[in-house]
Amino acid sequence: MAEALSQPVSFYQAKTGLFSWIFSTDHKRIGLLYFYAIISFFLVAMSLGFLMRLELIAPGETIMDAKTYNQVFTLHGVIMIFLFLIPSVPAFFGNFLLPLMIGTDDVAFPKLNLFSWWLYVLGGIFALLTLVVGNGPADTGWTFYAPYSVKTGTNVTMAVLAAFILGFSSILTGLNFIVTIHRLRAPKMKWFQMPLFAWALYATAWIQLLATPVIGITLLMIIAERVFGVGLFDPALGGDPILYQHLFWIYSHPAVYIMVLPAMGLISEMIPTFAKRTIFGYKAIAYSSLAIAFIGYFVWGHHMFTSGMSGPARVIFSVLTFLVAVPSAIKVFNWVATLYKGSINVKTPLLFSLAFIFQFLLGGLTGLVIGALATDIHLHDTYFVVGHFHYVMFGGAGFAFFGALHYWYGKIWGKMYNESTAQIAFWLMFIGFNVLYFPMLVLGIMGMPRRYYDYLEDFTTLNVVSTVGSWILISGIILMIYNLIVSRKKGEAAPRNPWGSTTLEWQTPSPPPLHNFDATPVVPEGNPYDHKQNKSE
Amino acid sequence: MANFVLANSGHNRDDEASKFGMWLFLFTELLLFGGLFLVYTIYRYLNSEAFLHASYELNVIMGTVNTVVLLTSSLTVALSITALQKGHVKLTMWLLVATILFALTFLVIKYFEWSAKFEHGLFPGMDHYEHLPAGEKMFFFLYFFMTGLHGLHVIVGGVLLGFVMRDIKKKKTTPDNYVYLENGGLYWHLVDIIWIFLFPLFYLIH
Amino acid sequence: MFSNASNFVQGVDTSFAIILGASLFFLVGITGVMVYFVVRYNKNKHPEAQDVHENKKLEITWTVIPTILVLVMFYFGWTGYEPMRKIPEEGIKVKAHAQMWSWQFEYENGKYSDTLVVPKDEAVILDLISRDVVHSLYIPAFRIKEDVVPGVNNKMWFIGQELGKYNIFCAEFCGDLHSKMLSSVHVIAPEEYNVWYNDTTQPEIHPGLVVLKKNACVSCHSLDGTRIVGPSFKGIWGHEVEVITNGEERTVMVDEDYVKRSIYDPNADVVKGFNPGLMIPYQNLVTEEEVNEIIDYLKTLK
Amino acid sequence: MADNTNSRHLPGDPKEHHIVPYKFHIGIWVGLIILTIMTVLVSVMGISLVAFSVITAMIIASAKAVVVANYFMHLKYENKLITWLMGVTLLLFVVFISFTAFDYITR
Ligand code: HEA
Ligand code: HEA
Ligand code: HEC
Ligand code: CUA
Ligand SMILES: [Cu+2]
Repeated sequence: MAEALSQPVSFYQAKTGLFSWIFSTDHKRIGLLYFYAIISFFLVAMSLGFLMRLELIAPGETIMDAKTYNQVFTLHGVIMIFLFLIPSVPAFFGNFLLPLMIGTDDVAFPKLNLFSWWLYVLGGIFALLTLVVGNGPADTGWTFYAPYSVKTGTNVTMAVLAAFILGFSSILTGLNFIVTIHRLRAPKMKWFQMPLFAWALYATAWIQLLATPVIGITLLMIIAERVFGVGLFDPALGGDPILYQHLFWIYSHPAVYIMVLPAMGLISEMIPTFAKRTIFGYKAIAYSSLAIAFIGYFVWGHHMFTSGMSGPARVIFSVLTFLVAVPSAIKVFNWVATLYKGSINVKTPLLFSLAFIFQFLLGGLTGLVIGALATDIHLHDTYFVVGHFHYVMFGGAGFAFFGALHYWYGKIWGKMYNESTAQIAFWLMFIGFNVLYFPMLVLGIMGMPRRYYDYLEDFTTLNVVSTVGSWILISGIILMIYNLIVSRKKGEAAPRNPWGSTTLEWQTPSPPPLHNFDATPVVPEGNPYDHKQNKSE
Repeated sequence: MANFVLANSGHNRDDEASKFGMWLFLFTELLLFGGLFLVYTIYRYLNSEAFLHASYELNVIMGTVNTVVLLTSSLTVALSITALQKGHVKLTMWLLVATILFALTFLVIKYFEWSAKFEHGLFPGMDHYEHLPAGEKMFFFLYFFMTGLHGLHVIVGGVLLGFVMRDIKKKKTTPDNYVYLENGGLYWHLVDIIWIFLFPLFYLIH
Repeated sequence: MFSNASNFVQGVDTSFAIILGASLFFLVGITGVMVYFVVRYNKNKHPEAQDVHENKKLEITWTVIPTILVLVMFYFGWTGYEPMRKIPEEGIKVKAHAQMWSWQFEYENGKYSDTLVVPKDEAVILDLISRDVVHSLYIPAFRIKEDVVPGVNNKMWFIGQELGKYNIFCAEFCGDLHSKMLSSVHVIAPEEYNVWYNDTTQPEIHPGLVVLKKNACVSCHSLDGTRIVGPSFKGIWGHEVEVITNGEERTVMVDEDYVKRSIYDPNADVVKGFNPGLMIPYQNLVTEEEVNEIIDYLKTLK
Repeated sequence: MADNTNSRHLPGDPKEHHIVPYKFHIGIWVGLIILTIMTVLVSVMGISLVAFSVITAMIIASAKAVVVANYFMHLKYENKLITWLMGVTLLLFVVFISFTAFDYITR
């Protein structure tokens, strides 16, 4: 860089004190606020997952009773989806990185951004309050299917209210990103010079904006139904439970792409860096994000193949479901092609990216299995589905998140993590993950239904294997967290661009100064991943 | 530290961005009501007779008057923007006062309508309501839910315009910088548009 | 190659095998290529990267081929599924009653059974009926499943083609004991079935207990004092219980009035420590006569 | 946001702020009122075919909405992008309703 100044004051030092954080309008601080909140919830939900695996280690009651188990998996699902996966990548990485990547100093509406974080916290508090207020946390599953969710005595109202508030937070984040991308790109950055992560966020933001209101109103209806005792979805009072399912999945299917699209964006950033060459098919990846977002709106019915939906509707939803696999396929092929003739530097972020590709592939392909009518009739609501979604959500989006955490660790915290510990943690996690979830796919084919707290003897062996897998996974996760915490103090100072990456966020010091750049960032000409222009190590 | 400002700073004034943001927000509002319209459509399809029958309970005259009131308030907001653009600050204020008065009129009329329904015991939980056939119950519940949510939006819109008036008073919103007024107006028009659909769906099924 | 337990197994398993085959091909292929690239182009072996931006032909190929493939997959999924929707006119009609948390099968001659008994090689048509929440009738061995939605008239059908006993699960989450909502299908020889079907003599049990079983009361109320989700019936007759009426606690005697109210309007007096809303009002489902039989029976449960 | 720096201007933004004359707005309003009266009349005059009246009522309502959006909300004078995105939103809305309705109609 031409005008390298002396190391400027980082955004951490610019202001200090608790209030300088929780009332900050700086996108980097808000991103970090999200990070700490999200990680706390994530740990809670993971511990719940761990408890479920313990309960399932043997048939019959092991460590908790049926009702507790039901509440545990509901809370696990609600936290994982609404409090971890939906906000994780956009609200943390998106907030921190988007303005840096497009070379501006903040998002379009900084105050609104802070407000979204507060809403997130409020929603989280409500979700946790269900533990102590009323008759305990909801026991409906994260899907809140009526009429059970209307009848049960547990505190569904508050859980639903929490989800409603979180939805609002998600909408405002999406709105902010869309306007930011439209208006605040660096003057020379054209649309097709944006990093692919920005493209992914852009596509995601549209889903957040245009799908979330539907769940908002649906949840309000559930609350109204519980409070006024009317029969919106309760057939005893003239309602139709299937209509609820339509409304729920109109949002919740697109929502799965809110979870995975930004994660795919992270992968598109990491792979070219570690392959030391430009990404293959930049435009195809950018367009396929939009395509996934768009087609993703038309397939919600695949969650309802056995619900009593009409035959023709099932057929149409099945075709459309298959079509949504094509843009995902395009992405996968492009990532793999990016490795071709590269000069590959195998570091932890790349390992996580490769694991992402493998696991997302497995998750996506099992998605095809349940997208087909005949097979879904058999596999719906079995452990096969549980396996499918953990593969895409945890093995996919979750692993991308962890990889990105290592990749941008230096940029965010100014220190480098310890590489060899990180790799050990990675292998533990990778092995543990597959031992944990692969047996679930088999269990599903054998016919074990999900949300079962007790199961028949036949299913025991595989459940034990799965539980053991969870222990391996945990040791990996704990090691990873340990490494990241320790490196924060003991790690080496991070240079501006430790990996030789090409996007704008690497042109500024690590961590960046308050207004992001100490000199006007230089937008590379043409493709943003062109390693020929940027040889500095 | 040299505190230099990027040309494309998130801290700069950008009216187009504010308006764009407002439009995006309106899209979400549209889909929020969209969910309710979906429920309405399906239940109307399943219970068309009952909906038809129940709709006779609603007062077309009050509904029509309210439609006219809202349309007129939309006009006054639209005029107020023109007024501010032309620099007629006083006139702007009066037009906004008129708008808020129309909003209140709308709410008062709604209040009378709702209390009439309450007197007939048509609110969920009340006697008459509980004895209605399922389809009619659905109609009344949706009526209360949708017009209630809409009413809430009328209140929010009114308050928003109130804040804009304060801004004009404080000279924060001026003939050169009136994006807040525009955004307040946009919100207000959306409230109007939603009513444009609610009105025939509930009052004019006959 | 496959089992032949029902007439759908072939179709479902064929489409499963086809999709699985294609998926395995891609999984192994892509992972293999990926690992190969990582090894082959490792920076030690291949220090100088070569930029390859795009290749239109390749990209079109890998868009078109998967599109065709997924449509093929869809097609097989569809053909495997189609027969499930073609419910024949003729067949043994059984009403499957799902309720929290048990199954009851009602035959045309009024016979009730808690397992589904069917003759081999005959079409069985199930009417799926729920009074409370959504359940789902799942017979893994037959590859069939359909939700039992209250207020919606769902149906399913099958032909049992191999003698034997197969599991029935409830596959839609329906509350506390969802995982205990099990039953089974017995596919028996037609002659045996006729005997079974025509044997409508009630077993020698108390008529009150028959009512309790038929309405699945016993899936929530035990007869031996254990607590399930509702209070056990053992020894409640003539004793006092603490209930909550309109938010106020009071003590009532379990007598005829109380039992009747508890059945017809269970949420009026909610037994302390239990959840309201779980038990549905049985106003139209249990006759006065039957209530009296229940009471008779409760008296015997000391 | 209200910094004293100059307002940002991107290609595609409307060049000048369009000032709509008072009279024009009033004209629009008269049109809206006429449309309102029309729907009420169609309904109250008792054209009894339910479907017919629903469809006419919806057509008139949509016409009113378009007028409000285009003129009162200045959509016509804004960046075309907003109109396009509005179209996408409405398309999705139509998809939600029509797909769901399709399920019910074909049951
Ligand atoms: C991150 C989240 C995520 C993602 C990305 C996906 C992606 C997909 N999902 Fe998944 N899904 C969930 C999360 C997700 N899902 C969740 C949470 C549930 C359960 C909800 C609940 O009930 O609680 C669920 C349930 C679910 C069901 C309902 C199952 C049931 O309940 O019966 C179905 C059915 O069609 C389905 C299908 C798919 C498909 C086809 C994709 C596709 O997008 C996958 C596309 C990807 C690929 C296919 C891989 C890459 C492709 C190639 C490399 C090309 C080679 C292949 C060919 C094209 C031939 N999913
Ligand atoms: C991102 C999403 C995500 C993630 C990461 C996970 C992670 C895990 N989940 Fe999952 N899960 C869901 C989303 C997710 N889950 C959803 C949406 C459902 C559906 C819910 C429903 O049906 O409604 C579900 C359901 C579900 C089930 C099915 C329940 C049933 O149907 O009966 C099971 C069963 O085994 C399970 C297990 C696990 C396990 C063992 C983990 C493990 O990976 C967790 C391993 C990690 C740890 C155990 C944590 C290690 C950390 C610590 C020990 C903390 C230390 C503490 C401090 C430092 C404070 N989950
Ligand atoms: C889904 C579970 C469920 C089913 C099925 C069910 N009940 Fe109950 N029942 C409960 C619960 C929970 C309570 C306690 C709360 C209450 O009083 O409402 C209860 C309370 C009662 C009581 C009062 C008990 C006491 O100790 O005072 C009686 C009597 C009763 N049920 C009878 C029946 C009969 C008869 C049936 C079948 C026709 C039946 N129940 C079916 C859940 C159920
Ligand atoms: Cu019945 Cu699950
Ligand atoms: Cu889906």
